Amino acid sequence: MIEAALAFTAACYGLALLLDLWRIVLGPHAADRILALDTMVINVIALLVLYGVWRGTAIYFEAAMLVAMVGFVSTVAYCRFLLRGDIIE
Amino acid sequence: MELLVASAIGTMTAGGVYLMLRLRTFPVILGLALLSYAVNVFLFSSGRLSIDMSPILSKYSDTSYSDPLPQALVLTAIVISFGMTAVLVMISLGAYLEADNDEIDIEPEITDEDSAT
Amino acid sequence: MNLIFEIFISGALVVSGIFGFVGSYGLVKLKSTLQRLHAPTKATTLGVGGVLVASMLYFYASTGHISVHEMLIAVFLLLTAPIIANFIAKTYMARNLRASDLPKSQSRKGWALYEDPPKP
Amino acid sequence: MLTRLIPHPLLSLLLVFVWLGLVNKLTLGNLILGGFFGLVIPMLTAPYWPGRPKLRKPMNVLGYVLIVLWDIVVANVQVALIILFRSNPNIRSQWVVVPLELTSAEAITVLAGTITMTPGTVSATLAADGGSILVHCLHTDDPDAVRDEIKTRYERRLKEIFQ
Amino acid sequence: MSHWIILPVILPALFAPLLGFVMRHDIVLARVTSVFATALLLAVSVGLVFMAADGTTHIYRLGDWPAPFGIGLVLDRLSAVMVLLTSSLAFLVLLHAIATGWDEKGRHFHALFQFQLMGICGAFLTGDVFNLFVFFEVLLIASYGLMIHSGGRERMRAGLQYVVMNLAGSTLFLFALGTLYASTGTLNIADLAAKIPAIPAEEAALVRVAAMLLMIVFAVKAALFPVQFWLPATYANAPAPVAALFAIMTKVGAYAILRVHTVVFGPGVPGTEGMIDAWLFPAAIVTIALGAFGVLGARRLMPLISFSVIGSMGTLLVAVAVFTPAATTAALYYMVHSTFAAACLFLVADLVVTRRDGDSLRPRQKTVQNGLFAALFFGAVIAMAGMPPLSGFLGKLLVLNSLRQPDVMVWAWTAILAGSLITIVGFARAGSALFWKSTAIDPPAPGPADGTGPDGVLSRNATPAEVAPAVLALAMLAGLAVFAGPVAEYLEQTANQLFDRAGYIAAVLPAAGGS
Amino acid sequence: METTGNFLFIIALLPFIGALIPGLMIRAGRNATAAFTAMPTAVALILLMTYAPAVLRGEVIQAEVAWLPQLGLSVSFFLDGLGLLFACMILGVGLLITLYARYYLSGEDPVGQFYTYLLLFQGAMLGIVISDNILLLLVFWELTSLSSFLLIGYWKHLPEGRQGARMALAVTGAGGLAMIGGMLILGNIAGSYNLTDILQAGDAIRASEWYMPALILILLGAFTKSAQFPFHFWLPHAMAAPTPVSAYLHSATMVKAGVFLMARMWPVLSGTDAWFYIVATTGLITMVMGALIALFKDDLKALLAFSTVSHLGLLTMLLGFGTQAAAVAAVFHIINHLTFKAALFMTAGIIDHETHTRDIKRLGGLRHLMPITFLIGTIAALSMAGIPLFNGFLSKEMMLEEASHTGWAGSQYAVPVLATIGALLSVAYSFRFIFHVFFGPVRDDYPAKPHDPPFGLWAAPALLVVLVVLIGVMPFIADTVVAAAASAVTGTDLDPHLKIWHGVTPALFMSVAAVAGGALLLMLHRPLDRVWRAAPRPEAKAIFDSLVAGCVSLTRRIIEATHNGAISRYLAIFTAASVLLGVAAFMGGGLVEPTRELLPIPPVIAVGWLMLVVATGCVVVMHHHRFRALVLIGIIGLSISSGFVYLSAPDLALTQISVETVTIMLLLLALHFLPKTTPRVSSTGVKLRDGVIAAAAGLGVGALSFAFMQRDISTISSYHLANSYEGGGGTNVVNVILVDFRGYDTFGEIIVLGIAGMLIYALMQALLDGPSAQRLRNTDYSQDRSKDRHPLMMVVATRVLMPIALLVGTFIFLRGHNQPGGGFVAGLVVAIALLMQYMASGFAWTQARKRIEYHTMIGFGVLIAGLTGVGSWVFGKPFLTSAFTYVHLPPIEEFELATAMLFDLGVFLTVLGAVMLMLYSLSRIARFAGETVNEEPMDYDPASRVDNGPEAR
Ligand code: NA
Ligand code: NA
Repeated sequence: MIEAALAFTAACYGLALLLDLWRIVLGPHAADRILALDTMVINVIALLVLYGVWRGTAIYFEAAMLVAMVGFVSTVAYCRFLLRGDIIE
Repeated sequence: MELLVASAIGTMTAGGVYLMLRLRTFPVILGLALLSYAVNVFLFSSGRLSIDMSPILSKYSDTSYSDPLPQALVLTAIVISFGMTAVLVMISLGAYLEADNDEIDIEPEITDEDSAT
Repeated sequence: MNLIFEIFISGALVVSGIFGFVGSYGLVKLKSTLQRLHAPTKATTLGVGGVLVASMLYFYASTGHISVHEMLIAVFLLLTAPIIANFIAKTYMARNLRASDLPKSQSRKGWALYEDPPKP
Repeated sequence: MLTRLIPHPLLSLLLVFVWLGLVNKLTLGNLILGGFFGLVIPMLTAPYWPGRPKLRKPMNVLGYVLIVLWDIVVANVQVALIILFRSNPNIRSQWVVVPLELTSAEAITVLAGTITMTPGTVSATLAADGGSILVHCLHTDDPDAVRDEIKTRYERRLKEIFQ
Repeated sequence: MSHWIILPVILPALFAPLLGFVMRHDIVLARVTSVFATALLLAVSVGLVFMAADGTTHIYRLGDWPAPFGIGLVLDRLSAVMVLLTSSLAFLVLLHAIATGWDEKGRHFHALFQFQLMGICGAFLTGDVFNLFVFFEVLLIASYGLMIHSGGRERMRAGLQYVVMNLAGSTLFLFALGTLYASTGTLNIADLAAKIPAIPAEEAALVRVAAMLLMIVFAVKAALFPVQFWLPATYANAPAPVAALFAIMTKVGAYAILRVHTVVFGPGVPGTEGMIDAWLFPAAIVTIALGAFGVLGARRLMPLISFSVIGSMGTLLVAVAVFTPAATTAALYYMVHSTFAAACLFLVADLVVTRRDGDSLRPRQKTVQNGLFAALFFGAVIAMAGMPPLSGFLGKLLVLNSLRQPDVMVWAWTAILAGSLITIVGFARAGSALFWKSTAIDPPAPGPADGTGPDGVLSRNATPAEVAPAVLALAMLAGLAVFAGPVAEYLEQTANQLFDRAGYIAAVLPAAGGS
Repeated sequence: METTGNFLFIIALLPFIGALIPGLMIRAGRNATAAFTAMPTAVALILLMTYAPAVLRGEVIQAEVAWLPQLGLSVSFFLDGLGLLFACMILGVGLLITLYARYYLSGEDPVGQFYTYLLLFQGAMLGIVISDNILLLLVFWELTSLSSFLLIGYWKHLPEGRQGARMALAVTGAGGLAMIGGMLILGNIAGSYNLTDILQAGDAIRASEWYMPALILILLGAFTKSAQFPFHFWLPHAMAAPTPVSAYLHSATMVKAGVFLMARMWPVLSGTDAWFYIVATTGLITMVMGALIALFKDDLKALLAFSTVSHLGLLTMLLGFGTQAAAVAAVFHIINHLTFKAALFMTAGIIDHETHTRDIKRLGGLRHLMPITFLIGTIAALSMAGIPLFNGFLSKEMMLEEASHTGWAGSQYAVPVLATIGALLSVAYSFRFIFHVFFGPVRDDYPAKPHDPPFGLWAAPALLVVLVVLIGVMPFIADTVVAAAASAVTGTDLDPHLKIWHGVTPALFMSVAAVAGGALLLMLHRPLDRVWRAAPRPEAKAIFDSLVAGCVSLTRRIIEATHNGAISRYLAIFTAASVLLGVAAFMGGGLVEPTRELLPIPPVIAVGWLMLVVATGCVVVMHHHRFRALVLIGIIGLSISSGFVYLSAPDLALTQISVETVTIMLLLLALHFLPKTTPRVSSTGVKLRDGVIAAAAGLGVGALSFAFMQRDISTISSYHLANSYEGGGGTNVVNVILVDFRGYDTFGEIIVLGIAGMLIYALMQALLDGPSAQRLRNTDYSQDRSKDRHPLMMVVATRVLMPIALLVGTFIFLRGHNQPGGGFVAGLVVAIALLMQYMASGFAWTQARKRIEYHTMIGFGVLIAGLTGVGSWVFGKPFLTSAFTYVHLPPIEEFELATAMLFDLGVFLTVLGAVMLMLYSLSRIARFAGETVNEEPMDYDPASRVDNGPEAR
């Protein structure tokens, strides 16, 4: 059962990633792209955790944690760049 | 899987090379960044691909592991290329600020007079 | 593994998958940027949450230890998602809307995006 | 003295929990280590967090968190339904201006965060003096109701906690 | 195992952070320390040359891990010679930089300088190809810093190009190393040398690609056609003492070709037999031609010298390309010679150009001490163009003499001799314009007290300390000529040792028994 | 009895030592300088004379020390008759020139330099004639080119001097280089570079298939040096030199070097048809042509120069005949030519010195004004004309005699007739020198009032004309010298007897015809001169100049077209070359059959692949929008990191994602100052070219990786897996490799980072000190900015998030040895944590609250890592040998202490320091651009609203 659920969830996230990609490529606004990239990051976090469950290992936790951190930082940075130009003024 | 990795390397290399051949610093930096991604994956793939065999030794099971050496090499390469990219970014900024344009080519300076007769 | 656990885990996974998908679907479907902003920030939070719950349950079920580090990711996302949404919204507004397009602020100063903060 | 040593006790506590979460194993050694980091790191970062937010009723925090979590679940379902089943022309997005009585920066942040995480609303920006908050609402027919709900359901509780 | 071997890396690696991060506000202290560190390095490298002189190949196993699993430093005659060459050159250049005040014109000169030495010495000493890459990067990044030292518009743009070119080169290096590891499973040079000859040609496609890509990588460093384009702009725009130090940088490329393509892919390896020479040789010929053309056609002094460096690299690589001990002996001698010759030229050029309005080869007001500079320039040019009595002539004769195989002789001799002629004519024109024609123009009016005129042109005499490094370099060249016999003997043994693949393998991998 | 040759070293060395004297002596005055400069020459001459008896007896004096045995180059000298003759000439005339120059040079000329150059040149010449090793000979040969370059260009202010010097250098240098080739071949055939050996190997050499190339190359050297047709043109232009130089170089020394070489190589190279036809013909043509041109030169020195060309042709022709008698004649003429030509040059110099002109047309009548000069000049010129009782007559007779019975390609008359014409022209220009300069009416328009010079100036030529007469009258006094030299040339014992009267021979008739014809020609000079001037003829200098100019502009065009500063093209070439050579290499070898089964492709992974590929494509397509490209790069980084997770490389995933983030931060920071879009400038053609190269590179690299991924190989890393825990004390093998097995790599790597940080800082300083600072100040970067700078929400969230991030960094650091993580990633995570704080409240505010010396941090990082490595020396272990132990403190569970962790701490600090220093530098630049420092952590703290009293909405 878990296997099937894992497969289903993975498929969902796979599709989600494609949709995110679609939005990043098409935009039209910079905000859309940033938003879609952030969504992509969050979907990837989910996939990483999912992969850990699938493999039964906690080895990928740090990766997920780190992706979450850098996802936040880079999204803020992209926005700050557009808002203020200098991201660490 | 191998085909995906190989084609990904190829795509990034092609993209990287194309951008590296542009005439402004910024795309060149992007191109070199892409190239460094490509070469990192390439170097990694020299240890062959494996799934769920992370080279973290496990006391409990007698599993096989993926080749750790290329991974270590890639880590080193990533760090180095990070340093290099940072320097490149700064130098290109410097060049831009000095010259007020971010062209990467040097216009040859032709002097009117000949050097010697 | 306990069937109850299997059911809960599978349920959490399926919920997660659905919300994960919906978030991105909304991103594509909705017609304005500000609307799109609602889709992923909300749906993906529960999406990731579902996976994390599944993971915690799974590791508890398979090893007997309570695994809490999944919580950290959840906490982190919960703390950061509003900031991200706020920034993206501002990014959009700053580039596409003028102060006059927005309702008036109901305090002494206008919206921070368009108006300098009061002098201390 | 103690404030210098433990400038933000709640943060310290949070860090101990985070540490235990990171190592994912509750042992004495980890607790000691976590405690150590819980002391040291806030001390190091204290300059960046001047002042200490006063919590009047810390016990109310738990209630607030549970309400918000529940609302988040509900929000997700609602938004999912809107996204999946409502056609675009039928989605009526609105701006909602919420005047604030809260004056603590921490409290305002929590409120804004809560707004973003709950049904169909995103806090888009604050007023330059932090006196009101601009909320974008994905779909509503009654903006005032949305404002009132925010004020009663969240701001009131936060006011109790922080002031 | 002697810790001496790693000192050329550790000394600068420890001094550099001190210089860069602790002494960065005290130029006097930094200078004293830097000179001390470099002198120490020089002393150590002299010791290493003697240590290697008995023909033993010393290995230093880092982390006490056995080869090929850990990284090993290998000290043989070749690496010892290269380290000594580096440190003695560095010493001269450092003195010049301090005497002329170049080191004060930007931040961190001394730290970068030591890091540069560390990278170069590390590259010469390592016995591991990936580690070679790492030290290439160390020396490169330090060289980027030195290249743009003190800034300026042209220098910045040229520095940018230099960085970009080398980043591309480094990327190719990694592609090559990936291919090499993928096809052999090892990175240790001795281990590669043991394994690759066992690969028959029918299975050697990947190894061949690795060998070829490595050659291109090294060729970029060595400024070999068609990847030499970067050099003139870089050297011409670098601060002169840096350009002088860079004289060793091209040699790093040549060294790497010698080390890797002789020991690993050298003669008698079935998989790569004849492949490298087939490309390297004609490329080197063209390089000679381009270098000579550049010397004749250049409009400015610094590019002119840069092109002469390219030409000298062509000559050097022609000798390398035939992969015989005799030719390698010649190449090594020429390498030592051309390093000092190029450095000397750059140092002299610095003295002149800072006293002139730019380095254009047009008659300008004559500088103060025109005669002295002319004499120094004449000496340096004689060396670079390969005319007696300095070592260039002997180097050229050695190279010519070693290239007597009928298939290479005509091309190599024609290129080298014709190249020399063009170079001589080019230099004569340049020197005539710089020093002779200028005498027809009145000397500049006496400048302000510190001798700096408008546009930063110096109008004061060069101090003895400023002239000394160039004179010392000339003396080195003369010494190299006078003591050509003993030097060539050491280098001959060096070349023989280099071609003794079995000996190298046996020394590095005792278990392999040198098979 | 063998005479020891050790003096030869001294003789060879003396001029070079002497060259230092003028530099030391010049303050002592001109006389002292000249006197002391003469000393080494005189001493060398005396030493040489000690050998003369032995040499004239037929002994060969030898001396040798090894120099470069690997090459067969030794410092070996030998002195035989030929060498002795030349050495005497070089030193003897050298002495005279020293004397002459003392009076000739004006007070403004740098005399010291002159004597230095002169002695250098003398040493080089001397070396040529006594070298026993042909490589050594080459050394001296090239030295003559160099030192003559200095001498000819001595008057640097004269364009003719500079051009003449360069021309001489180019022509003789070219010949010298050809000769190097020839000599190396010769040595190769003979198996030795020693002349004594080579002279024995004549038969073998002439029989060798390499004989022709060697002959041609060596002759190129000789002909250029001796100004043989068609290389004769440099010599007249070398006349721009001061007259003492001309007298020395063009009578006795430099130009004779070529002749000497032909004489030296005569036993080896001569005697073949090739030798005869090349050498004799060239000589003959040169003789006639030189003489003809000389007749129409109005410049005294030019006349003498072309006469020199002509006489050199004569000598060359004689040597080319290949007979012993011709060789004897050549040797004799060498002596005679030296005496009269040096005297003539000095005479010309005196005239120039006294009248301030050398133009024959402005002279005449000097017989009365300068009687001594007239006497000297006339005797020398008559000798040159070959008038009996002067030595020139004797050798010319011998030449005509030889010519009279030399056939050329079946013709019996070609050589004799042409030789006679040559002699005739020679008479004509010699007479012209006498009559047009000294005879005729005294004029009143000389540029200066002429009178005889002081004794010092005419002493040297006077001595020479004494010799002219002495030999002319008593030729037997030269017998021994000529015999010794001729024997040396021919390699057989000759005993010629030089006589005035040879009887009535064809030569006598030819001689008479020459004198008569010469006199006639002189009488017809005026009309002939008009014809000559009107006749079109190639001007050698113009041809040479345009040749050089052509070469310069050709090379310049090649160089400037190829090295045009277009790095994009260099890179295109580099990439294309890599691809082509890589493919070529690949094609040359085979590939084993694939041994690995391909792994399956899960759909999600395929999606990841698609993300990466699409993002890459989009970056390429959209790169003109720089910000957009950066967002897309984010996707690529994310995909790769996830891929690493999937492919069992968690450490790589951590590193990749954090590095990528920091890189994007830096790019964003830089992009703030850069243009936000890239203009579209590439033409379609260029894009196509780049596209093709890029596609080829991508295809090549992809195919390469695909090829090896399908094939198994055993690698050394099994050792690392096996020893990581036991030997390295860690279960994360990648980390153990990084900090232990290959810690040295990592050491290098952190140094790269440290340098990067430092360099960026240095660059920032340089920029802010330079003109960019102005630009930064004048550019307004604050357009279109939103007004909230440090939004409240971000600031508050960071207060919690940053400590958490720091904790995560610490965690990743501590467990890196056993689980994914390590010092590097930890450093980046902490940097990212600090970055959050900077983004929230600004860099300057954050810095002001807590000053962290990032420089010091890097320094400490590198030092800690380095000293950790050095620490193992204490235990007698190599650099970076690690140690670890497990510690057990009772209430706490066991934990590990490892030196590798200390090393990793060095890594951590360096990484953190470097990243922060980069951020610091960029933020400094921003502040220069007008960024202000905020006082408060956030734009506005709403808490202060309360202080402001009740709100008024
Ligand atoms: Na690393
Ligand atoms: Na160890």
